[in-house]
Formats: sequence, structure tokens, C-alpha cells
Amino acid sequence: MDFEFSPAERAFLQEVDDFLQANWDPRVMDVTRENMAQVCDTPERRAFMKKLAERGWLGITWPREYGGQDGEGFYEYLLNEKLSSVGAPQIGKGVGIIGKTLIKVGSEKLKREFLPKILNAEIEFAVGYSEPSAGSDSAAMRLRAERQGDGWVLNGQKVYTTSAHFADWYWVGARTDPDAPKHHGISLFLIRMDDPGLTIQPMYTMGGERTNAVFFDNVFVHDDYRVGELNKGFQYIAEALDIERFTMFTFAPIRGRVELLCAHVKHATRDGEALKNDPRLRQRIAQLATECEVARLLGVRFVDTAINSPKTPTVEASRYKLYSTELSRRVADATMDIVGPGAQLALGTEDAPLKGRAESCYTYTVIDTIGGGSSEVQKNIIATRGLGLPRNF
Amino acid sequence: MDFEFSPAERAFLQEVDDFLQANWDPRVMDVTRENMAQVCDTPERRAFMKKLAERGWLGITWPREYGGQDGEGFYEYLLNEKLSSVGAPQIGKGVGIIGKTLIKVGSEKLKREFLPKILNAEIEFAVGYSEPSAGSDSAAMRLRAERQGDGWVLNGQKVYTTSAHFADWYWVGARTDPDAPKHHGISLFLIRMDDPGLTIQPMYTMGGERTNAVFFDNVFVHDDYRVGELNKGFQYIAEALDIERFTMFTFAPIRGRVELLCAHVKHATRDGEALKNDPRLRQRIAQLATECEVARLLGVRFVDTAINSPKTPTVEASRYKLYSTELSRRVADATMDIVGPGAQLALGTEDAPLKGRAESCYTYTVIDTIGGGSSEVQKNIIATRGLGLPRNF
Amino acid sequence: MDLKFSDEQNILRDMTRSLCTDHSTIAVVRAMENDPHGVPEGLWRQMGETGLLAMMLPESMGGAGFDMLDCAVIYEELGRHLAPGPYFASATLSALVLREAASAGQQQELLPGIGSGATIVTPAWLEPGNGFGPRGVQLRARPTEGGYVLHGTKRHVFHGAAAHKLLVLARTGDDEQAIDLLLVDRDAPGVRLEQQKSMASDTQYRVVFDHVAVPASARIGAPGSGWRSWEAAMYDGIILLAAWAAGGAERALEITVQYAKDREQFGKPIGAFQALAHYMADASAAVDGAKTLAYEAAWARSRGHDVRRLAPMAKLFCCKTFRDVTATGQQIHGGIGFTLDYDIQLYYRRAKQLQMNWWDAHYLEELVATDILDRELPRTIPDPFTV
Amino acid sequence: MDLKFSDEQNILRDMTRSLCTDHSTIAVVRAMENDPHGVPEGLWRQMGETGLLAMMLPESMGGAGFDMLDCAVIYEELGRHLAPGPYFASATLSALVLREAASAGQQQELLPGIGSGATIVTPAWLEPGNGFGPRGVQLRARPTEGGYVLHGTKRHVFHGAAAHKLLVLARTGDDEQAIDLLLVDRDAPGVRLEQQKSMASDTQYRVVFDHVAVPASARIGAPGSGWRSWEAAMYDGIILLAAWAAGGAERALEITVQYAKDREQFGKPIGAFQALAHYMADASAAVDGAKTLAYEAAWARSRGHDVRRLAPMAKLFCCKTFRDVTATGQQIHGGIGFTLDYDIQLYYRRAKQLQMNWWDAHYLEELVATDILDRELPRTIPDPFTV
Repeated sequence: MDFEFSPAERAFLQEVDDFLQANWDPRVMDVTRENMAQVCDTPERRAFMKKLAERGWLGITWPREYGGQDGEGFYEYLLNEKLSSVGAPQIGKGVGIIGKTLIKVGSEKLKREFLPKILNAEIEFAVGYSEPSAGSDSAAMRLRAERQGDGWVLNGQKVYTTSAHFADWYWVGARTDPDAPKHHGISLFLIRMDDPGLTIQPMYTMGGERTNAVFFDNVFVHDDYRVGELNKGFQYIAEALDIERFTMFTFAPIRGRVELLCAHVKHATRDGEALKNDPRLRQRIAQLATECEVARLLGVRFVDTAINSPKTPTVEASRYKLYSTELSRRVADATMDIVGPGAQLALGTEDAPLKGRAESCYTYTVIDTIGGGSSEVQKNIIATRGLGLPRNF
Repeated sequence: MDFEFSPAERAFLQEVDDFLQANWDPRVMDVTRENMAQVCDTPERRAFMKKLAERGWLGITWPREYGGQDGEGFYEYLLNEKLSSVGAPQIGKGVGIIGKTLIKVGSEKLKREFLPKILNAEIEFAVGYSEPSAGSDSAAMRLRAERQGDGWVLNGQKVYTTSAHFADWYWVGARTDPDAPKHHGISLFLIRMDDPGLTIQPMYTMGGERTNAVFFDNVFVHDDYRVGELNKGFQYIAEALDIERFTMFTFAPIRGRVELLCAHVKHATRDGEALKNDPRLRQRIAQLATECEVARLLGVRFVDTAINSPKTPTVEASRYKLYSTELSRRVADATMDIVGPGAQLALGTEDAPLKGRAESCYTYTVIDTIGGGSSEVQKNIIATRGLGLPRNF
Repeated sequence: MDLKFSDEQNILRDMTRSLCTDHSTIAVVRAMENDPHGVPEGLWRQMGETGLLAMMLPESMGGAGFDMLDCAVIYEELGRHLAPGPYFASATLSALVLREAASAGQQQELLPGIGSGATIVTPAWLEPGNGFGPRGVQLRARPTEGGYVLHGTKRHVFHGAAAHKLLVLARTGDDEQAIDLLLVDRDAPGVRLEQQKSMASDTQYRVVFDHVAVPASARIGAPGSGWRSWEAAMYDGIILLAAWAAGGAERALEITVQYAKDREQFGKPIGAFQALAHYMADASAAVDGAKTLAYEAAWARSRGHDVRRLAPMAKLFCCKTFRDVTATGQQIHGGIGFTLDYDIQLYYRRAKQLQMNWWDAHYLEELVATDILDRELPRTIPDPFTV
Repeated sequence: MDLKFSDEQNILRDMTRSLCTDHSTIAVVRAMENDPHGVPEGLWRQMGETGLLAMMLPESMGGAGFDMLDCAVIYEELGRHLAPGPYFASATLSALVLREAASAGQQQELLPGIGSGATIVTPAWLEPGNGFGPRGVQLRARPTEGGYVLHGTKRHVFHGAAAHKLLVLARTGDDEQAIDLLLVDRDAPGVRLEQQKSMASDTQYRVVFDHVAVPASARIGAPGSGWRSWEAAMYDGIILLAAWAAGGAERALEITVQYAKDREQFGKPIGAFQALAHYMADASAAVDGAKTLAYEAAWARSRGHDVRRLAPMAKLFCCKTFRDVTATGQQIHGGIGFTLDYDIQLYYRRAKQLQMNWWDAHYLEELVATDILDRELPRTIPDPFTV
């Protein structure tokens, strides 16, 4: 048993550190965007991704035949933790979900068209799974794809497509067989984001960031841009999520918020008295720091299972996601209480404690326990797949 | 709106106070028996009940034609709160559940035989609803009652009959129609506790108190001792519970435990320092005291609804039961933490803080959130009947 | 024992609710977010005309003779509707201070206007880096001939730009409670306001006092009496905020329950999932407890009982419930609740912020603890059945 | 990064588990409840013969050269089985103190016997009304010619009657840490033991020292070094108790999950009710976190890393998890769990008590807070990815 990184891993981390320092840019690296920091929505951020690509860091786990390094997933984990610790965009969506699915089941045409561009960060994707009626129940998606000539005509609506307003391509699940059981009638498509049949409508969130609803009005897609086998889309989606889970919910932002709070308590005063002299705050800090370490270890456990064991770490991932995101909300709430009235001032208020981060944490972390499988979904997974309890709910 | 008792109510409370003082007996009044203090299991306790009977306090809400006073249920509530505040046995089971059911649906024979004895505290009942397979799902009881001649033969088993080893009569639900839907095949019977077909087997509990399993081996009951209409037993049970709920879960013991803890923190020291100077303990005390007041008010709300409104306060009762018993467990846990290592010493340890009450609270209050409808059952009631959420679980 | 409201109180509730339904719609609430003035015209005028802004005024000055329980009924409804506007700052807290401690002249000058809504007075109390107690007041009022000169910075001054007068807590000496309340024109030379955005998107200002001269006649009450007057008003004020929070919590739960009935996933309404149903059942108990506790505190104050314990308990519990219910509400709403389109987030952001303002949990807990642990009482938790 | 145990550790786990399966059955656990000696014969003999009691001993005295992670594996299994006996008091805590601080002669006298199980040493530490810190040690050891006279009272002296020696923490001066560790014969004149029943029904004694004379040679280490030695041993001890608690929590969850699969109500296994399933899912995450945290603390100690933060975190979290999981377990068991017939109550009572002993949550939290807030570190919460 070893909780430390190997020399090779440490060397890699050092390399990433050096890279981040050399490419430091507050427009690219911005932890105050909280959960949205990973979005690649500006020219500076896209340029940053190209630099990552130049280092070969996008293809770490890709097979060599597609330009990758055939490397261990552990390095992707290390890279994403590093990136998220400074609020930079992360790898995952294009390289992971889309790229790895294409490598596994895509046609030669799609591979040739997309894989090099992904590897070189020349393409930005939006992912379209969620729909008004398909949230936690993602297999309930209704977007219709009807056969027409040598392609498909898509009609319907997606929601929460965060990248819709700046992405190049849209990776979309649509129902190709309305009569099949709901998990077995979905296929995956690639659509140009500037298709005239798509209408992108912003949805603004509590944190002030933008996501989108996307409306499909007779969007035609050639069958060449359907991915893999017909009606196997949901299976591909689920498999990709299982593989990519540990690049999706990084621990670094939670650690960063706990550190922010601890550092505040360590140095701040109220009425001229050091906050850290208040036994109530000392107690709360000790509890949160302990829980933070537990969350980290559940992440370690999950990554370790993914890498050092043959099994898919579905239950481990759910434990980590559940515990760490619930902690994330507790931390945000406690930060408000501990920092006191100044914490209500909005992000960016110069004279506010933590410059308003308390506020942005409290409003953003709401989504932590919902997105990517709500806490309740994670508990169902743990109960049935982890504990073998009957599925009856 | 008035949160105070009326002059008449205060006069009654004064009367009860005087009575309790005049009849003070530590064998009868013993808060250290925690939740079991209400059990009437000793000669002294039975004698005490007779004294209550002499005061006319058993028939407060009974109709005058049966020797009662036709009084308000509110006085029963006041009386039980007083009795439980000193750890004395309470009225409820005989007077309430059994007596009131007999008054409503019993035959003249049963009324004549039992009502005067109940009113005079000459009879002690055991109640047999729970079975190994019928806990939260109390309608699932299986004890078989088969017709034979002018009566019934009962076979099967009950559990948690706390009074079985000292009661005179057994108030039992049994399945008289095995083919009817489970809520519609149960009837109520009265059985002599010394019937040779009954075998009483003790079940000892964590708190050191005794409850019993009771085995029925061809117990014959004459049809005269079946209560009310055939197969309506479950309905009678439910109605009686709705009526009697507010004499069942008194608030006084919880208040007493919070007071015990607060008084300890107020006066005790650790390492020579006053406990009450510890801001962590001050904070916790403030929280618990606030929640204690909330629990009290949920009880007040429920009693007020029962008395001042035409509706059956089912949801109000569930809110009170849920909140107050969950609080009860929090208080027990916090008491351990606040009192410190000495709190582990068992009840009765002379030199232990609180003389070991911390220990007895921690072990006994486990049953608070289970007995009389578990917290989960209460939440189901609130969700469906109170909030109108669909019943689908 | 009787928890029924009087007919008058029921009428008051209906009146306030219908007023809010017309003039404190969600559209109004949204329109007021981050508004520099933050005074919703229609609602404010109606509150003035119906006498709600005069709730703290003596009948001689247009007050309707409401007691605290009447006011709690009003506040509960305002909370349900997240009613915006400076009514708490001006018509409640400032009015309370003025009513109890101001001179007849000061009262005559300000109270009728407060009651009609024509005059707005707002407290300038908290300071950067400081807390809720008297030691938090460090803005200095140095005595001059005939008055004071104020120097320092205040924060969380609600509706500062709309106010005509600021009710400033200022330090006049070194003793912990050497604090005075001074009425300062919002336009006085040296007063500089800067709006600061907040989580609740309400209207609040940072106010810098740069050697602001104030006449002695601006002081409320005897020298050194400021903290006492302020604290007394706050004890009343938090009871009403407790009612506001209870109302908000109840409404947030209603919105959530409705959503859980309407929204289907996995082939059934999400409220049919036991885990979610149980969240709401727990919330239901807490909300009912919160409401009743707010009523009790208000009732006790109306009866002239000591509320040193009940008032902080009420604010503590009602605000915690409001905060917890809205957090649960967000979880049950899922992703859609995170968008600005849905209303639950309006409640979520306000709930936490209200919990932190006007005495936060730590401060309230200490008040409750003091009452329980430091006072000489026969029982630390009274037995309600002892006569 | 690799969370696999070594082959040796897996063998050690299997060996301990099979030993417990044979000799620490639930029947043994029940038989030992409130037993005046509290030493389960078969288990104790086996632990001695297999070298488990020598786990802290140097190899020169029969130790197997276990590191802390090896010991954590053993303790996790002991916790799963609620293994009774004085192994923690004697073979771990006392052995640690003796190994680190005792003279060669003292070691030679006691350690081999501790390792074989023939000798039992138990600490006499806590005092009525006092806490876990050095100020809690008020039992006086007054210097005499050639030794000390002890006077005072200790409590929570585990397995006092079975012990041959008491390891007494005694105050020798007025400075906070003027404390010495003295070895006292349990039979010495003036030592009076009285068994006290506890929530966990374990074997513990109140011990009165009535002017007990002790030679200077009974002191462990240099004068005034007692607290330092004790604290160092405790930091190791709590890591193993954390593992014990994690093992107990895991087993309590297993028992509960099995019950939830077997028990039917309303026509289905109760584990099919989402509310209950979610309790267990939450518990599952906590248990896995607890286990891993205990491993990490033990691993860090084995590697010689600073454990001033990790060790208290591990005891804090593992004991809280054990306590919470058993409380949930009781709730899921319902009425039957309240009877002595079922095993969950054995876990429930021990979990809370373990949380309160050997540094309780308040004490541990303060240790963690001190490490985070009072030390000079570049980051209060280290970034694990910083090289």
C-alpha cells in the first residue's frame, strides 16, 4: 500500500506545474468561475488547449495508432486535478467521451475526420444528452430522429448544453426507434453546431454563467454522422461515462475551497480578535478538514480501483461523487457562517472577505449534488450495485 | 392566540401537582426507567393507579353514562404530561385504547364486565398487535383465529407485549378471515392472560427492561370476547390510535433530559473549569434548547388541533412524533459528547455524572424513533396525507 | 391554550396576501434585483396607504395599534412573497428605535413620514471586519462644539440610496457600550455611498463617512444610550424576521412540493420517490415548528413577557429552516432550479443571506446560551406544566 | 499510488479473521459482557501464541516486526468481531509506552510477558470530573525518600482486576506537564478496585489510590517525561482504534444490509424502500472513507511521516462513522434491534463508548484544529498534487 505518487508521477506533476507557470494567464486560469472554470469558451482558453495538445497531453490514453501515447489513465487524472486546481479548462469531453467512443465504435470516416482535430484541440464539442423530460432519467430522451433518404431528420429539444454557443460540433443522443424499450432506441449523432435548423437559446444560471436550450427544427444529418451501431447510443453513453468518470469530478476545487476557508480563519480577525481563537470555528474547521481528507481518499480509492483492479469502479465512483459533492455543499454553507456578514457580498467585491468567493461557492455548489448524476442517483447505484439491495424504487 | 393555560387548566395542574407531592414514592415515580416508566408492573404502581382512579382521573373523557366526566381530552394530555414528568405510570392503554373502543363498539356484556374495572384501575391490560412479521406493517398480522363451536381458536405468536408478564387481560388482534385483503380480515379479542394456551417468553432489551414474546397454542376464546364487528379489528385499532396518539408520546421526558443536560453544563466543571465557559458547549446547548422548544410547540399544535378543530390531527401528530423523537436521539447523543467520558458509566453509578442517566438515555432512546410508528412511517404519513404527494412507495 | 388567530388577524393576513399577490409578484421581486433604489413603487405606495408601514407607530401618529403578533402575521405574508423594499429597515427597525428613544421633535419630524412611506430611514450599523456586538461599532463620532464629526465606514446599509436619513451607530467613547445613535442626512457632505451586489441581489450600500459633521440634535436619546436602544429594537425586529423566514420557508416548500408532483422521471412523479418525499416530510415538520415558534415569540412579546430567549430562538430556528428548506428545494428541483428561470433560487439566495444578517446564528446561539446558562433560574429549561 | 495490501498483510488479515471466527464469536463477546476479568481465555491464549500480543514488541523480545499498517489490519479484524480483552490496554498502549520510554530492566521485566499474554499492564489515566489533557491528571505522586506516595482516584481503568501492573499517570508538580508514569502493582497496599458497569458492558474499574507507596524504580523514563511518553503512545494507539472502529462499522453495516434483505414488510424486503436503501448507501461511503483514512494514517506512521493531523482525523472520523452506522443500523432493525437477542445492539453500545474514550471528538477536533490553524505551513490544507 502506498498513498504517495511514484517518482514518474511526481515528475509528470512537476512538468505540468512548470507548464502552468510558464503559461500563466488569469483569463484562462480562473478559480472564481467555480464549476464553470472547465468550460473552454474563450479564444484564450482554446489557445491554452492547443498548448496542452502540443505537449501531447490530450492523447495520453489514446492508442498509438491514433496519435496517442497508450499511457495510463492515472496521468489524465493527475493532469485534470492540476488543471482544475488553477481553474483552467480540462480535458475529458472531446478526448474522453467523444474521442474514446469514436475510437471504439466509430466508422473510419468519422475517425479520420475527428480524431486528429480532437488531438490537436482544433475542435470544441457540445454534448447533448439532457432534455426537459430526461434529467436523472437520461434514457428518457425524446429528441426524434426519423430516417429520410441517406440520413436522418431530427426534431425536438435539448437543455443544459453549456457549450452550445461556442462549440463547433454537437454530440447528440436521439431516439431512432420510438417503439423500442427506452434504453434501446437511442443513437448518437454528430451535428455541426451552426446547422441552420438549430436554435440556441441561453439559460442563465444562479452563478451568472450561461447554459443553453437547443431546439432542433428538421435538422438533417447524413447517416455517415451517426456513431456506431444503430440504437446502441445509450450503451455507448453509459460506457463512456464509466470510463471518464474520474476525469469529470475533480477534487482540487473542493480542496481549494476548504483551503480558502481555513486560510481565512487562520489569518482574519473580527472585532480585532483572531477568528482562530473561537473554539466553535476551530471545531468546525477540524470537522470539515477531516471530511475533506475523506473525500480525497474516496477519490483515491476510486482512481486506484480503476487503475489497479480489473473491475469498473462504478460503485467507488458513486461513493466519491456522493460524499465529495455533499461535502462541497456543506463547505459552502459553513463558509458563509464562519466568514460572517461580509460573505454575502457578491463575487468580485474587492473589500469583501475572500473577495466574494463565499457567495459564488454558495450559489454554484448547488449544482454539485445534481449534475453528473444526482446524490439520489448515486445512492441508488451504491445500494443496488454496491450493497446488493433489491432494486424496487 | 394564546400559548398559556387557562385558569381552569392551571388549577387542574396545581391539583395534580399537589396529588403527586402527597403520593410521592420513588418506587412509583422513577424517571430513570426512561421510556419504560409508564409501565404499571409493580404492586406499588398498581396501587398508585387506583389512587388516580379514586380522583376520577381515569374517566376524564369517558361519557357520564359509563362513570366518566364527559370532560375535555386536553385534561388527559395535561395529566399524562404531569405523570410522565415524574416517571409515573400514565393513563392511556386501558382507559383510552381499550376502554374507548369498548364504549364505541363493544357489546353490553363486555362493557359491563370491563368498563367499571378499567375506571377503578382494577385491571391491567397487555396489548398484542406486533408480530414477528408485522412491525411497521401492522396490518400484516398473522395470528390465526379459527371458528370453533361458540368461539375461536387462536394459534400463532405476538412480540413486544411489554405487559404480558403482569397483565390480567390481553387485547389481541387476530386474523379471522385469511382470504380478505390484509386490512379487512382482522378482529379484536380479549383473552385472560393466564390462559394455559399462552406461553410468555421474556425478551430483554438494551435498556435492561423486559418485554415479551407470547405464543398461542390453541387458545380458545368465546365469541362473546370478540370486540365489535367481525373483521373490523384493524379499523378499530387505527381509530383508537388516532384518538389516543396525544396521550402516547409525552413531551415531558424529552424536556426532562434536555433540562438535565443544561443543568449539568450550568454547574459542572472539567479540569476545574466551568463547562459553561466552553463556547462549543454553549452553542450546542442553545441549538438543542431551541429544538426542544420546537418539539414542544409541535406537540402544542397537535393537541390544539385535536381539541380546537374538527379534524383528526393525524399529520400534526406525525410531525410531532417525528420531530420530537429524532430530537430525543440527538439529545442523547449530544449528552454523551458534552458530559464526556464519565457518561459511559451505567445508570445508577453513584459517582457518575447524572448518575448514569446519559447511558440510559443513549440506550433507551433508540426505540423512540421506532415504536409507535417509526420515523419513516411518520414521514410517509406527512408526505401523503399532509403534502398530498403520491403514494408510490 | 388556543392557536387560532383572531378574526382581525385573519383579515390582516388576507389583506397583506392580496396586496402582495397584486404588488409583490415574482415579476416585481425579479425587477427589484440589484436595483439601486430597491423600492417597488406600487407595493410601497400600497403598504403606505393600507397602514402597513405605520405598523410600529403609536396610534397618535397614524398607527393602527398592531401588536407584535399582528405584525408577525404581516411579516409572514411578506416573507412568503419575498416582498422587496425598505420596510424592515425603515418602518420596523428605525421606527422602533425612534418610537422608544427619540425626542418628541424627532418623532414628529420622522415617524409620520415613515408611516406613509414618504420618509425612509435606514440603519448604518455593520462595519467591515466587525461583528454584531457593541465592539463591532468602531466608526467614531468625535464630539465638537454643538455636535459630532463622524469618520469611518459602514457596510450592508440597506436601501442607502433611497433613504433620506441614515440611523448611524457611532462610537463616542472607549467603553464597550459607549455608542450613540445619530440621524444623518443621506446627502450630508462627506457621506459617500457605493452599491455592493450581494447574494440575495438586494439593495445594499457601503457608506463611507468622511468627517461628516452632525449637530447634537441628531442624537437619539441621552448620550451613551445608543446601544441599549438599538438592542431593544433588534429583539423586536428579529421576531418579525423570524416570521418572514417562516413564511418564506413555507412558500419554498409549497413550490417544491408542487414541482415534485408535476415533474416526472422514471415514469412517475418524482414526489413518489420515497427519498424525496421524506426530505419534504422532514421539511414540513420544521416549517410548522418554525411558524409556531415565530408566533409564540410574537405572542409573548405582545403579552409583555420576557423574550430574551424566545426571540433569538425564533430567528435562529426560522432562518435555519428557511435555509435548509431552500437547499432541499434546490436538490428536488434538480438542474432546472439552478437556472434563473425558476423561482426556487430566489428563495435559496435570500434564505441564506437572511440567516447571516440582523444577528447571525453564532450571535443568536450565544444569546440563547446566555439566557440558559448564565441567568439564575430554578430550571434552565422551564417545565411548561409547572404552575 | 496503490491501495493494495501486501501478501503478508493479506495473510495477517486472514489469520486474524480466522482466529476471531473461532475464538471471538458473538457468544464469547456476550459472555465477556460485564465480566469482572474480561479476558476471554481462548482468544487471549491464541493471540499470545500467534504473536498478535507481541505486535508492538521489538523483534529482540519476540515481536514479529509489524509496522503500523500491519497492526491496523489486525485491529480492523478485531473491531469487526468486537473482540474483547485487554489487548489494547496492555499489548498496545502499555507496550508502546514501555518500548519507547522504559529502562532496559523494566522492558525485560514486562515486555516478554505482555507479548505472550502472561502479563497484563493497564493504564490508570482518567479521573472523575477531569478531561483528556495533562490538566486532567491530578492524582498526586508526592516524592518521598526513594520513591513516591500516590493519592487520588482513577476511573475507566480497563481490565483493572486482570492486570498485574497499573501504568499510572500521576502529577509530580504544578507545571501543567509535571506528570510521571509509574508502574504500580495492582495488589499494592492502598490500591482499591471497584468495578463499574458501562454502556458497552466492558470491564472497567474505578481505582482508588490511598497513600500507595511506590519506589523510584517504578518510574518510566526521566522525571517529568510522563506526559510526553503518554502522548506519543496515544498518537499511535488512536490510529489502531480508528482501524478497530472502521472494522466495527463495516461489520455493523453488513449485518444491517443483510437484515434489510431478509426482513419483509409491506410485501417486500425493507431494503427495497428507498429511504432505508439511501441510509445504507450513505453509510457505505462513510465506511469506505473511514477504512481508507485509517489505512492512510497507519501507512503514514509506518513511513515515519508526521501524523499529528492524520491520526486524530482517523480516530475522529472512524469513531463518528461507527457511531452513525450503528445508529442507522438500529433504526433499520426496528424493534428487534432493541432486544438483546440481536447483535446490532452490541455494536451500537460499543461504538458510542469508543468514540468517547481514548480522546473524544472534542479533544481530537482541537488537535486537528491546532495542526491546521496554529502551525506555520504554506497551506493549511495541503494540495496533494503539489510536488
